[in-house]
Amino acid sequence: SADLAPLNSDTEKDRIDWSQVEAKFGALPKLPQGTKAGAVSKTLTNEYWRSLGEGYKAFGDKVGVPVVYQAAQSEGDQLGQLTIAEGLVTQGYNVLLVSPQTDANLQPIMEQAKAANVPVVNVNDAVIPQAEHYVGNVQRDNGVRVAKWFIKNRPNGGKVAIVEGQAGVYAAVQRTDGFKTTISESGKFEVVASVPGNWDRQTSYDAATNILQQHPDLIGFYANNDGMALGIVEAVKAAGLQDKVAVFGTDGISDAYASIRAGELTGTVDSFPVLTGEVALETALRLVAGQKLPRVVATPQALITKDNADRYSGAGDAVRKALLEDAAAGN
Amino acid sequence: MSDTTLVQPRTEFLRGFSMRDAGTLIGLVVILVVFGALVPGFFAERNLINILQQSSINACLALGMTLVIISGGIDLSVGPTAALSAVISASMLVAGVPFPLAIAAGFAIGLACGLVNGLLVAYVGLQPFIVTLGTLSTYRALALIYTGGNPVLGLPTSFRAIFNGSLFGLPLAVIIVAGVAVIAWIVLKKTPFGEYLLAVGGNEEAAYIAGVPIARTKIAAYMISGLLAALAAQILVGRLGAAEPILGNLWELDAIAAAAIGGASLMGGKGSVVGTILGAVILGAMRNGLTLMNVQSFYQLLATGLIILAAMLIDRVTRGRG
Amino acid sequence: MSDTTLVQPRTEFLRGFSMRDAGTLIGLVVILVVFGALVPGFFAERNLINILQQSSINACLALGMTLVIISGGIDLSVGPTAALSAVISASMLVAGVPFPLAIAAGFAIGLACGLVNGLLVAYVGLQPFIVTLGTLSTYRALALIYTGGNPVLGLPTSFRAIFNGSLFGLPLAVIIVAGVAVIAWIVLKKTPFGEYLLAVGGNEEAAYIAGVPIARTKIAAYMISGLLAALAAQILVGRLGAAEPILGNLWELDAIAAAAIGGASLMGGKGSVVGTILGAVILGAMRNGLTLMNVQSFYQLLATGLIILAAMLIDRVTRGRG
Amino acid sequence: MSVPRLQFVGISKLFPAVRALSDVSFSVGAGEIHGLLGENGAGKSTLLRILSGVYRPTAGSVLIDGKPVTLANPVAARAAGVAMIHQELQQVPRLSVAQNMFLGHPLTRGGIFVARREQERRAAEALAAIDPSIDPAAPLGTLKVAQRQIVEIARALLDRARIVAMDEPTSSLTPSEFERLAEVITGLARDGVAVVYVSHKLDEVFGICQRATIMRDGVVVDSVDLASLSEKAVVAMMVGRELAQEHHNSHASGEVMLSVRGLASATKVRDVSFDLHRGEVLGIAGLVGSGRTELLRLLAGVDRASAGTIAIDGKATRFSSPRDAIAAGIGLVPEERKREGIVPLRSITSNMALASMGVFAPRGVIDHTRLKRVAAEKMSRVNLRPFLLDRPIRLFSGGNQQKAIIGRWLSAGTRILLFDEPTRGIDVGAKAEIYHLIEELAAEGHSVIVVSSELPEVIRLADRVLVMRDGTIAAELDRNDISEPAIAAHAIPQTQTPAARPARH
Ligand SMILES: Nc1ncnc2c1ncn2[C@@H]1O[C@H](COP(=O)(O)OP(=O)(O)OP(=O)(O)O)[C@@H](O)[C@H]1O
Ligand SMILES: Nc1ncnc2c1ncn2[C@@H]1O[C@H](COP(=O)(O)OP(=O)(O)OP(=O)(O)O)[C@@H](O)[C@H]1O
Ligand SMILES: [Mg+2]
Ligand SMILES: [Mg+2]
Repeated sequence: SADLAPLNSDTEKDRIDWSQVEAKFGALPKLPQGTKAGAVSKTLTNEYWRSLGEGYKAFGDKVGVPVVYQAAQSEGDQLGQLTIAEGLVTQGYNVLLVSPQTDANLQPIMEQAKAANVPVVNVNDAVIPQAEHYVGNVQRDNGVRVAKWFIKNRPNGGKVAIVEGQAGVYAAVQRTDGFKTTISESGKFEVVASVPGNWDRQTSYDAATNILQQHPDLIGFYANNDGMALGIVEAVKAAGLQDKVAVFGTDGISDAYASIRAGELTGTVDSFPVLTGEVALETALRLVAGQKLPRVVATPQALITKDNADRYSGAGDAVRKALLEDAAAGN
Repeated sequence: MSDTTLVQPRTEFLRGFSMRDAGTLIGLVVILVVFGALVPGFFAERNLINILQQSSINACLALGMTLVIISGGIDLSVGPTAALSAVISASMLVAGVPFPLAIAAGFAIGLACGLVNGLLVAYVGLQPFIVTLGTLSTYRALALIYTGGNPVLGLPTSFRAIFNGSLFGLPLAVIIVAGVAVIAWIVLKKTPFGEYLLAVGGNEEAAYIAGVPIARTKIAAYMISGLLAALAAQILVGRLGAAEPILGNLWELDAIAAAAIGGASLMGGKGSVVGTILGAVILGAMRNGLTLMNVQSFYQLLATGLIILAAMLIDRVTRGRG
Repeated sequence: MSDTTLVQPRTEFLRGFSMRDAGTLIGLVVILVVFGALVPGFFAERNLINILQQSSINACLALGMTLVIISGGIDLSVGPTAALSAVISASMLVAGVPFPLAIAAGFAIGLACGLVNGLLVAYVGLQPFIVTLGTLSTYRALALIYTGGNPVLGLPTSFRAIFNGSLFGLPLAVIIVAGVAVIAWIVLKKTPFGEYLLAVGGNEEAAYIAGVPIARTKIAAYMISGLLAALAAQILVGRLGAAEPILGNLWELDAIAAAAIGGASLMGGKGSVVGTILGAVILGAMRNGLTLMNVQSFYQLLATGLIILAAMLIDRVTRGRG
Repeated sequence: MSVPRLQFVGISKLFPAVRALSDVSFSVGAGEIHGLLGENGAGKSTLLRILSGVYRPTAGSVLIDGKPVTLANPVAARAAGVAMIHQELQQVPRLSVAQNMFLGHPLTRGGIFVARREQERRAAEALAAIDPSIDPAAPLGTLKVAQRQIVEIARALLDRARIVAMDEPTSSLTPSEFERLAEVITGLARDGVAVVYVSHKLDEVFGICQRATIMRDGVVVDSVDLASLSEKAVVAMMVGRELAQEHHNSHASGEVMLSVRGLASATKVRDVSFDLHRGEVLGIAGLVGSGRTELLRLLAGVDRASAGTIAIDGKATRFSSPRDAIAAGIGLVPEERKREGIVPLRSITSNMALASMGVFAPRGVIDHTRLKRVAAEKMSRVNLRPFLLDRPIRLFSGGNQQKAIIGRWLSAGTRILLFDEPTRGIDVGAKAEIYHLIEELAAEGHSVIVVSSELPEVIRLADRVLVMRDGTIAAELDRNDISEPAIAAHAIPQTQTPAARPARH
């Protein structure tokens, strides 16, 4: 499979929605005795990745598969993450779930794992081009959803601004592009600024302050993650514009929910990391059991606002049910 | 004796504001003029205040960094020190501990972090760079472990008002940092400790022989740096309403850049409070201007790099072979 | 006069492997023993090879860093230099340029990046820390702009084999870096350039009067650092099969840590190739061991910080008041 | 008889691999000026550093007024009433003169602020005794070495100590400055202070000291009454042999090696022209600040000339760095050894070889066998002590460091050697060796320029003397005309302006 085309998780044709997996491939087959799974995360300093780990753990507990979940020491520690992944391969885990720092930094794992006959599932965010299996949401869709909210709820249009994640990171590029393209196509909106926030609250606060100072008539911000969005919220409040400026984040961390409920953050695009983790491990275990799955298993996401926050923030099963309903309804 | 009084004013002035500082000032003016010409509204009062506010945290750290650098050291651990101080103080606030106590605890953490750095440098005799590289990881890890990686939210609004208010139209943070700068200036120029710092960084052996308390001087420098990191943390927490364990990432680089642009020599024995403040404002003005110009992120990064180099070049040219 | 001959053999031995290096070696042994006791399979041949391989890139950078540090400078821009070199060389490969040419181009980029650093330090007289802080952003931005932020993929497999193969059961990367280390050792110990580096970093003024080509020596150090960053980039690209513009993030800190653990003094004039290699292996072994122990990342960060400090302490104790 | 003010009892000091002092005992009475004599490396500085709390003795004790004192650090020593002038200037260039003088125990207002004016006033008072022209508010780094040394001396006077230890306080001073210092020291003695005085200038020691202790290789040879001894006898005790009285021999030929015309620098040197012949030793005399050092720096390519030409063997050359000058066969033995001469962490061998790497590494790699052979040869020629070629140079005494620097040019095959104060801080034995060496070099066809503030030295060595005044050559004296009065007459400005005051930057 060296001739596998480089993966683009957003556009790959060989895909299946998470809600269809059981219908198409049946229940999870019986696993070989002693199956254990290793997972490598990007960082644990962001709630999103910790929640993903909770998902792995929850599903692992459910089916009796131990999961180790390790993370690099900091976001951006590319070689450290590679070291971790290599350690997991040598230690004989049966399947690997990896969320790479970058598109390339875990590439050697693909070969080592192949040699050791260990399937690798690329979970979310950065995309290893050689990945045979990917579980995650459509990054671009994040931005598109927020753009659609603006088009629907701000029919008169206006000025909007984007605060981007780290320069050059796939998720940031895709989300930004999705938002920018969609909102520009509507013709009524103007993206007056698209500046780097480096995934950092303070940087985003400062950037938002400056943008608001220059464009007091701004109607909305879109941020590539929730931490940045929460920084922007503070800047908007400090400028006294909380009633005029809508702020959207991405990820759906608990702080974002709290802020939405408090009426501060307008909304976030939740990509349901816990559920994603469950789906990813299930996918991985199906591969261990020998099933042939499509290359991409798409996981859900939803635009959360004050109106629907409760629907998506209940116990795991309730959310799963809600998302299954969404999937059935086709959004 | 009679001409002393005549010479006095100029000497006194030059002492406070050296040629080197003038070079930094020219750098700042050039940057302001360029952005002023390119960005409409750059000189709006509101925006100038924004620049000051956005520079205040870095300026606060950079002042502490300047003292450490003058003593011949460096403090890479300011960001994690700030984070550790912030999360502990914030969780006390959330738990209902009275403000003064919680803030004092935050400051105490900053001092303690500085003390550890200082002890390792001064008594154990390790290299400052590597000591604070080690504590950079250590303090960050402690902050993460303490919070489990989660931000501390739900701070009382009345607390936030302390560091987030305004006075005479100026943000309180700016006023606080200006006050710190004045104190730092006085400490450096007027007190024995200031002399000791310059002596320890300038010629440690000579300072030792002269009876300067080397270890105490170095430790004090690191403790001040830790304290100011804690202060910066309070300001930031007041502004953002949340204390994150990952707060202060890469702060050390900005602080060092501000100090160096302002004329501090990483070889020790040299540095200026006025210069450091100007250096911090240069960096702040640059970020502000680039954002207002909506420069794309790659090009912003490029501009950041080039402006640091340009600021150093301008400075180099204006002060000649110094 | 008579005891001179007696002292000689020991001196000769000490030249190649100093007391200081022995301290670092003890640090490494302690770490190996601890992990060996805690982690089953730590001493497996496969794992030891892994450690070497995982240390090789950092060792490669750290060797260049050591030379720069000895000359009294520092190079914070190694990561972005590697990234720029990687993406340019990789896109040439993808475009079908013959290997030797593309690799040479990558090396040329590394040399050019080092040259810029060196010129700014040696001729313009700016502080190394701040120069390379500026070029850190600048080179990174150039790499991002050149690629539009995207990784360069689809490198010919035959190219990857060059840096990714094995020889006598050892990864080629390890062998290459070992070769580089030997060359660096010879350069430092046996060539005029090595003496010049030590002299420039030890006392620039005296070196100047003694006819040492100060500027050329410094520039050469930065160029070597750039070249080794480019080599590290080739090794990494060979391993990853892709070149990313954000490759090499935070490499400078690891490289500096390895050099400092190995005995390089950031004040210049002092440093050891053997020590640096040992330092890089200490860091590599530590990461590897912590991972195998399945230590949670916050605690890994904590351990990293503490081990850096411990390594420096062990070293400090073993070499006494040196 | 009353207890001596200061007693050393059985002091020993071991450094790794070196026994610097063994069982040193002698005493100094209140009001006595006690000379401490010995060759380079004899252990004089080490003993005084023990007295001033910088080093701890391996064995033995120091008694003050009969009571043993613990001199754990410089602060304790000061508290015990000891003030010390260190051989190496111990100063912070960026602080002012007054700040340096009060460093470690500043005068304060209310215990919080440094009382600058008061410090400057008191500093000026202390300086006035020796050189009133020094501005106490000036940054110390802008002062010349000699002035910095005076600051160092004045600092010791501030302390009103019971014991003042002076380690070569006059190494950079002129005879007239010494005269004023002598008055100060006698004044101290009159007030009951015990003074320990180290100098290689025997005339000074004989001039002011009543008694002296002579050391050799870390042990006391004897404590003697100077009134009853000749200089020659003292020297014999110091070096352990009789030094032959040497006479000047000229090896100058008529062939011009170096020709300088209208040379000027941006700051100090103006319109200097002279010729230097093969085998000639050319002395340059002048007052401190007359521009001698700067002239040598121009000739050695360290500083750039603003006007004028330098021709070697008749070929005009331009130096843009010392490298060019070295390639042309010129080498400088600088005045400030620690700052401009040595690379402290490197070995004697490395320091020696620094200027001649090309010679030792003909094919890019250093031929260590050859390097060692040459180092051993050159260093035994200059009589390095201790003879440890691989030891970092910073661990050697000042005199031995100087020998390594001279060795540097010997091994570089330099044809024109420029010596700036070649025997500053160097003992009589080594001095004679260096004189002999300079003559040998001349005999071998080298050309030598010697800048010196010690007139006897100039007279001893020079075939011809140029006297500098205010940056230019005021007179040229042939061998037959060289005498102290003749030199002094030309060196001192004709109008009665105060002696060339240093430019400040
Ligand atoms: N820190 C040190 N470590 C090791 N050896 C030392 C140290 N300081 C001095 N020595 C050695 O101790 C001996 C005595 O040196 P010292 O400086 O006391 O001599 P000195 O009589 O003052 O010579 P000079 O006239 O050249 O100043 C020398 O051999 C010197 O190399
Ligand atoms: N590198 C320099 N930069 C600035 N000023 C200098 C420099 N070198 C010398 N000077 C100044 O030039 C003047 C001439 O000093 P120079 O050292 O040449 O005198 P000198 O006759 O050699 O005296 P000395 O015997 O004390 O060395 C002095 O005022 C000195 O301060
Ligand atoms: Mg001495
Ligand atoms: Mg001179």
